[in-house]
Amino acid sequence: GKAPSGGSEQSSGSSQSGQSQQSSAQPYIGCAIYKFDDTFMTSVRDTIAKAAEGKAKVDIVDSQNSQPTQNDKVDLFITKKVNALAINPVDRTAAGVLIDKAKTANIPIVFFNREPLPEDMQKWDKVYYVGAKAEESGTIQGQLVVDYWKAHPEADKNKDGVMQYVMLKGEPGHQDAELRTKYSIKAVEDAGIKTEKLAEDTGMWDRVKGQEKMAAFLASLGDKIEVVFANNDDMALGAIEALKAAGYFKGDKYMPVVGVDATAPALQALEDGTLLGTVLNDGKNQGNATFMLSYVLAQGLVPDKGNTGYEITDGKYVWVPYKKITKDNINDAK
Amino acid sequence: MRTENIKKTTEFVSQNFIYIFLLMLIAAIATVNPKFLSLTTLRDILLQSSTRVIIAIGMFCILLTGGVDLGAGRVIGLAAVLSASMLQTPDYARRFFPNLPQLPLWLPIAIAILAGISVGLLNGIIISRFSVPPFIATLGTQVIAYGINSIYFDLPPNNSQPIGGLRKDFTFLGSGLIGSIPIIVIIAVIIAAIAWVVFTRTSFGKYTYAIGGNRQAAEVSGINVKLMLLLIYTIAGACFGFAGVLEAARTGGATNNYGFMYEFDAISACFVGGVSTTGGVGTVPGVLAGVLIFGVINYGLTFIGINPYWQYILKGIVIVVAVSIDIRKYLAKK
Amino acid sequence: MRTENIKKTTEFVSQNFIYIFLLMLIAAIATVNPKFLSLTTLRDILLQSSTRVIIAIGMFCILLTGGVDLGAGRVIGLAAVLSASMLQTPDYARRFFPNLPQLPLWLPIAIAILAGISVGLLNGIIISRFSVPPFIATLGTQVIAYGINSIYFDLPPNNSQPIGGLRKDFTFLGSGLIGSIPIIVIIAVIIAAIAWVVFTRTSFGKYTYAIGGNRQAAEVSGINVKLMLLLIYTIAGACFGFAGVLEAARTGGATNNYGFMYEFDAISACFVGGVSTTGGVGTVPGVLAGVLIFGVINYGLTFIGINPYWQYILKGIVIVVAVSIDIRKYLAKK
Amino acid sequence: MSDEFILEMNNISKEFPGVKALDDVTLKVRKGTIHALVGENGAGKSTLMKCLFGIYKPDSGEIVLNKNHVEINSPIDALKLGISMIHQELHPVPYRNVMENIWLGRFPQRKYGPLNFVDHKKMYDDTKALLKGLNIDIKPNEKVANLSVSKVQLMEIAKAISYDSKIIIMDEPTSSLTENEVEHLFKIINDLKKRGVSIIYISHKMEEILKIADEVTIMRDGKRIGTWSASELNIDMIISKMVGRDLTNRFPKRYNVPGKVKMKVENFTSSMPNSFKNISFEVREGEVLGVGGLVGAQRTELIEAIFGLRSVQSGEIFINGEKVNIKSPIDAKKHKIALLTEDRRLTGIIPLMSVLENTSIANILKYIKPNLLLDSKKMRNDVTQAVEMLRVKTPSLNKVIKDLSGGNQQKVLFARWLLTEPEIFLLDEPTRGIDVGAKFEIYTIIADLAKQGKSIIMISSEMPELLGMSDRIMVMCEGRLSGIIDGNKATEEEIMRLATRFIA
Ligand SMILES: Nc1ncnc2c1ncn2[C@@H]1O[C@H](COP(=O)(O)OP(=O)(O)OP(=O)(O)O)[C@@H](O)[C@H]1O
Ligand SMILES: Nc1ncnc2c1ncn2[C@@H]1O[C@H](COP(=O)(O)OP(=O)(O)OP(=O)(O)O)[C@@H](O)[C@H]1O
Ligand SMILES: [Mg+2]
Ligand SMILES: [Mg+2]
Repeated sequence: GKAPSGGSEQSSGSSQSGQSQQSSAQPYIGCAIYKFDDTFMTSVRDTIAKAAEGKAKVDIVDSQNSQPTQNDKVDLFITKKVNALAINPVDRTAAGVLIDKAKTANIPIVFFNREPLPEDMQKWDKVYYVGAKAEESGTIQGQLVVDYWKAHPEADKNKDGVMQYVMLKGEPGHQDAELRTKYSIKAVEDAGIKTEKLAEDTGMWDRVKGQEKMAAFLASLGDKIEVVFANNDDMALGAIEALKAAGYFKGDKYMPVVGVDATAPALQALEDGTLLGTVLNDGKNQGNATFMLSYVLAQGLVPDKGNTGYEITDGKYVWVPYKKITKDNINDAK
Repeated sequence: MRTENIKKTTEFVSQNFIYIFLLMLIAAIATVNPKFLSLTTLRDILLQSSTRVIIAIGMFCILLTGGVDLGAGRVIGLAAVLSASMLQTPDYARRFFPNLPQLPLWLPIAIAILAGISVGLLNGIIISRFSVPPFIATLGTQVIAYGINSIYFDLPPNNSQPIGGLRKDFTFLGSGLIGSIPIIVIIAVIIAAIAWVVFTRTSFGKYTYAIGGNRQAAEVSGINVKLMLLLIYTIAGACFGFAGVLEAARTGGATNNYGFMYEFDAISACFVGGVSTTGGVGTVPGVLAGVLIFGVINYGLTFIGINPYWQYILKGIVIVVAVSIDIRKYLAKK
Repeated sequence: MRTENIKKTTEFVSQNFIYIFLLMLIAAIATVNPKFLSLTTLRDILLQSSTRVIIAIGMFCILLTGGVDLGAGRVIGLAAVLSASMLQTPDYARRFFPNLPQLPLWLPIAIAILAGISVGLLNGIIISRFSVPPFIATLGTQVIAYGINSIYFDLPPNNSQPIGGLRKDFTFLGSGLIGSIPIIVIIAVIIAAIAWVVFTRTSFGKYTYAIGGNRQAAEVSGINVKLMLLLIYTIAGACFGFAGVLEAARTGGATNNYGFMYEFDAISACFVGGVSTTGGVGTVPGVLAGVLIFGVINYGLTFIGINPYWQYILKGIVIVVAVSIDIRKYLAKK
Repeated sequence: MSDEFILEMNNISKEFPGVKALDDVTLKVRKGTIHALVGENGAGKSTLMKCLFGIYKPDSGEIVLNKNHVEINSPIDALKLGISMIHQELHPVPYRNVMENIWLGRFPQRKYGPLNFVDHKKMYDDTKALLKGLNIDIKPNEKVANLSVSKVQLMEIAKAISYDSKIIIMDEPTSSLTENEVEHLFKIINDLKKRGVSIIYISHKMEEILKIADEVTIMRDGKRIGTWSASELNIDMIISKMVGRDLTNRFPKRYNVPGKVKMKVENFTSSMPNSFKNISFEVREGEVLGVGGLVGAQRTELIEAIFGLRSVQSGEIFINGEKVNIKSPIDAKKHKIALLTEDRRLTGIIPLMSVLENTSIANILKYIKPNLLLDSKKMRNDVTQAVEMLRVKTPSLNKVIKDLSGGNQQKVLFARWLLTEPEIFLLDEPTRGIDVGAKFEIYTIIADLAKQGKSIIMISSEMPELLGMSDRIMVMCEGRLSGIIDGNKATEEEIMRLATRFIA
């Protein structure tokens, strides 16, 4: 069987020798992930690795959350003459330079999970994108809260008709953090609900910090808080720990908390009734679509629904939408 | 008479600046929001500072010898993941070890601490036996510890998913109360008290000061410096391991990213608390004050709702100002 | 005669271990995949090492004095964001300054370097004027620099979105070639050459060694130590600022997260290259070898397809082993 | 004298990269005797003792203690075997107090149940008793960083004695002590001898050797020249055996013709409360002004203040009649003042830099060529000259200075300041730890400098040196100037009288 001590074998395909297969029958794909210890991207890369088994050789590398490092890795792939690139950019704006590099070397390139700017996508015809619209995760969070708010009039604790919320942001400047923050609130307001931001602070995507910041919010704002938005599940779960310590989720003391990612512990929290909802980024389909697109491209073909299994919009985009996950549809995320 | 008093006061202030600074900080925050002066706030800050105290004390031992441990954070992450992976409730859906029987609570904790001890021992050997400077030795082992932790964390079926669903008896350690005092605070106080006794009352403590103050002096006085260093790094490793366990218990989960950069918080706290950067000088109460200063800043700035970016700037200024005033007392009066 | 030769060889190996180690590493990787020995590979590695060389040289100056700069990475990020924000193409949709006229190329670059110089100067003042230990001083200014950068990056209309759409003349600096040699490599070589001359042939260089070797002796010898420290931190700041500019040019974009943790790469490279952790010892060629060792490891391990987590472990082992062997030459023979 | 050898070090050899520090050296020490070890700087005395104390491991040879062959691999072993050592380079832990320094490694313990704690009270009392018994005036809980060099040395002596060892190695124990303190130390040593303790005594002060030693082993260039009973020897014999040639004069002939006043110091008062007060004096061209006094008399503070290293509350300096403002060594150098500091390790050598760089560092700006680079050829030439003139013993100019023997390091520092071509030379204990041969060389240089019209201010705690070299002697006591006397007419008694003038 699989030797666990070998870690996750990221170089999959027929040959485990790890190299120099590119000229033989199997196409060779270079794949760069923005950051290896990102929970969601881990499931995407696992899917890619699995999908590639027996079909192609895929080298998956870690960009360590640094765009310059990713550029270095792409240079390396080009030197190694991969047949296609599958890139999960660290910064969406950096895609332009990567496309230039790929174009010069004439290697088709598939971006996934983080959407490059439309003008960059237009630079070349062998550029594709697989993923969701980043804003959408925020929008769905907002909708989750709107649904709750409308169904539970008591959620407006001070009865002023305004939603008083606190926001736990991811790392400052991280594009997902900014977009989720912005679009979650936008969705609430678009639904005609007024909002008031009581506090906002950065939890650095981190469960520990989420918990600590929430404790401070609770101490200073107390019962004024009506909703907790967290840019991801880890921070949401941290916040829930802090809320529990302050007596929430016992009896009828409740606080709506929403996150993003649908991680395993988050699903558990949904079942427990502590987490109101989360947003599933469909890692399986993203991974599969990414692989299929790059696999087809690596063979020198033009991808279409027939050879990839996915609808291709505008000749460049495969949309794998986010899904709203609540207690009712947990199984969709398992 | 009068000038005598003024001189004595000045002397007192300069010797105890760091404690006075802590009080000033609290006063400043309380001026902005008087609610800051409350028992909940106190409890929250103590709670959040508890694991940090344990880490800072481990770091303190090392800094006293004139060394440093840049791997503390990664050891914390390793211990958190190890303990959490073996302490999930039997009915949790995504268990790390699906078929693991219910282990006695102490066993996974012991294993996690043992992992900390192993890394500490390895550091100790590299530093004392091979004379590698601590900065670079721990930088090396840090990367190794993270690599190992990530491989473990990535084992199927977990595949790098955050570990959740921890047993109640375990999380009780992190969030339970005895009377109205959090257990974790009591643990931290006990460890600090032990450290205080060790460093003021025992040969071990005084030898540590001597090694940092003048290693050659220690050597020619018949102290087994290499053995001492080995012990000190190992003890520190145990502290870090234990802190990792408590972080998992406190947040009810763990990922391989836990503890990232914690060493810097610990080092900063020690230095702000008057530990010398070259070793041989520092006290346990000083370290506690250092930890609390950061605890108060982190909590207090969020409490009064300061924008996270400004928090960074204020934090930086506080570090620099506090140390630059505190350092006066050591400067040779020329 | 024979033993004499053996002795000489041993002496030579021990004095030049780090260069030999570099060759051994290359040989080892080439054994696994002979294609590693190619001009493209060489160019890739040099390219990827270029900004690192510039950063490492800035760090080298500081390490020589017995100091350290933990803020290098954040300065790089600041300079990258500053320069990129002012060097976008006029027709780019999401410009940082929508109405900024086309500036001459040198101006934003100069502003970014000036920002680096300012932080360096601030460090220098805090360290030399207020005697704050460099570790803690730069830890403080680092947080401040990051805070300021984040605030700038968050300015509307940018709102923390990655900055892209950089001008061709700017990105040319990062990815253009002169003949077949990347411009950025040429820049790095020139800077290294200047540093080499400064540290072997000028009084400034000798003074720096003297300050690191024995600060008090340097003072008594009539060296203006405070002024020197001020200059050195400022020069290092300029190096970091320039490196930040090049990183932006090379990747065609920037975020406030650029440069994060780069200081550790630089410090590690210096230490592996034989710079003493206490100051006063080290050479520019040694630093170059240190940077290249990491360059070869990073590139080479990916090249032969080693799992990223195993890369961490190998990297840690390499650091420890290289330093522990290299350090032998300084150890007093018992 | 007992015939029984308590210690035999047989055929010890030790090689460092590039230097054969010990070449087949044998040393035999009798029980209850004082065995002096003498030799020029770099002869290998300290190295031999470090081999005995387990700091170095000899390449070959054996150590026999009480007729038993022993392996000494670390100071721990040595201490266990009843050997203790006062180190040439002092090793205090600066931020801890005196008692912790003395009992380091063997604190008195007190049991509380299963726990072992340090017994602070016993430690304090023991320290007090120890220091009192030795008549040393230091407080047990004083922080060591606040002690003067001589107090630290006294503390180290007390520490070495407190081990109750059978053999005590004293590697230049008197290098920072005044005559009084030396006398006192000799009393202590004689007491120890009576109790059957053997002492290995290293010193460059020949008078001390003859006064106290029973036997003398002379070394040269890492080899043993021989061992003699002290009664068979006189100073000239020792010197000729250790230098390998005759050295008839201890001090060079002086032809000093002091000229006009070069520097005038008026009303110098330190900004520190217990330091020097109201010091006024002058020094002429071509004059050697000796500065005598007990340790703690604030002589170092005074000349460091003149050099701009310490701040003053009031006072003025005139050079060539003009008032000058010296706030830092940089200013001092501009006015052609040089300072050879008291503590060569702390404020002198840059350990890991080469002899070449150490010699040239204070003068390096002179070698900047128009293209901003250094003229290394000229620099090397100048350094070579200076180093040869002072007969520095080093394998090459590229050797790092920390590998040189203490005395040779001192000579390099002397060379450093000579290269700056000073007109006023402040020397703080310039011959501390220097062998007689080199001393003569340094004295010759000082005399030469004076002859060239340079002004020299020389602090010294060695009476013969003060008397032999000074045109005038200024004596300080408790931070005050207690008198200036003519060098040719001065006597030891008069200096001592002045040095204790204000002591109640
Ligand atoms: N750690 C070392 N590494 C290399 N060479 C050394 C080392 N220690 C001493 N030496 C060399 O060994 C020789 C003997 O030195 P040692 O210190 O024993 O001389 P010494 O007789 O004590 O002189 P001094 O009277 O000046 O103290 C010298 O040439 C010195 O340069
Ligand atoms: N760094 C210091 N901090 C506090 N006190 C000091 C310090 N250095 C010296 N002293 C005090 O100043 C006094 C003078 O000591 P010092 O050794 O400088 O005297 P000196 O007359 O210059 O002696 P020497 O003959 O050795 O040059 C001592 O009593 C000591 O307690
Ligand atoms: Mg010696
Ligand atoms: Mg003195």
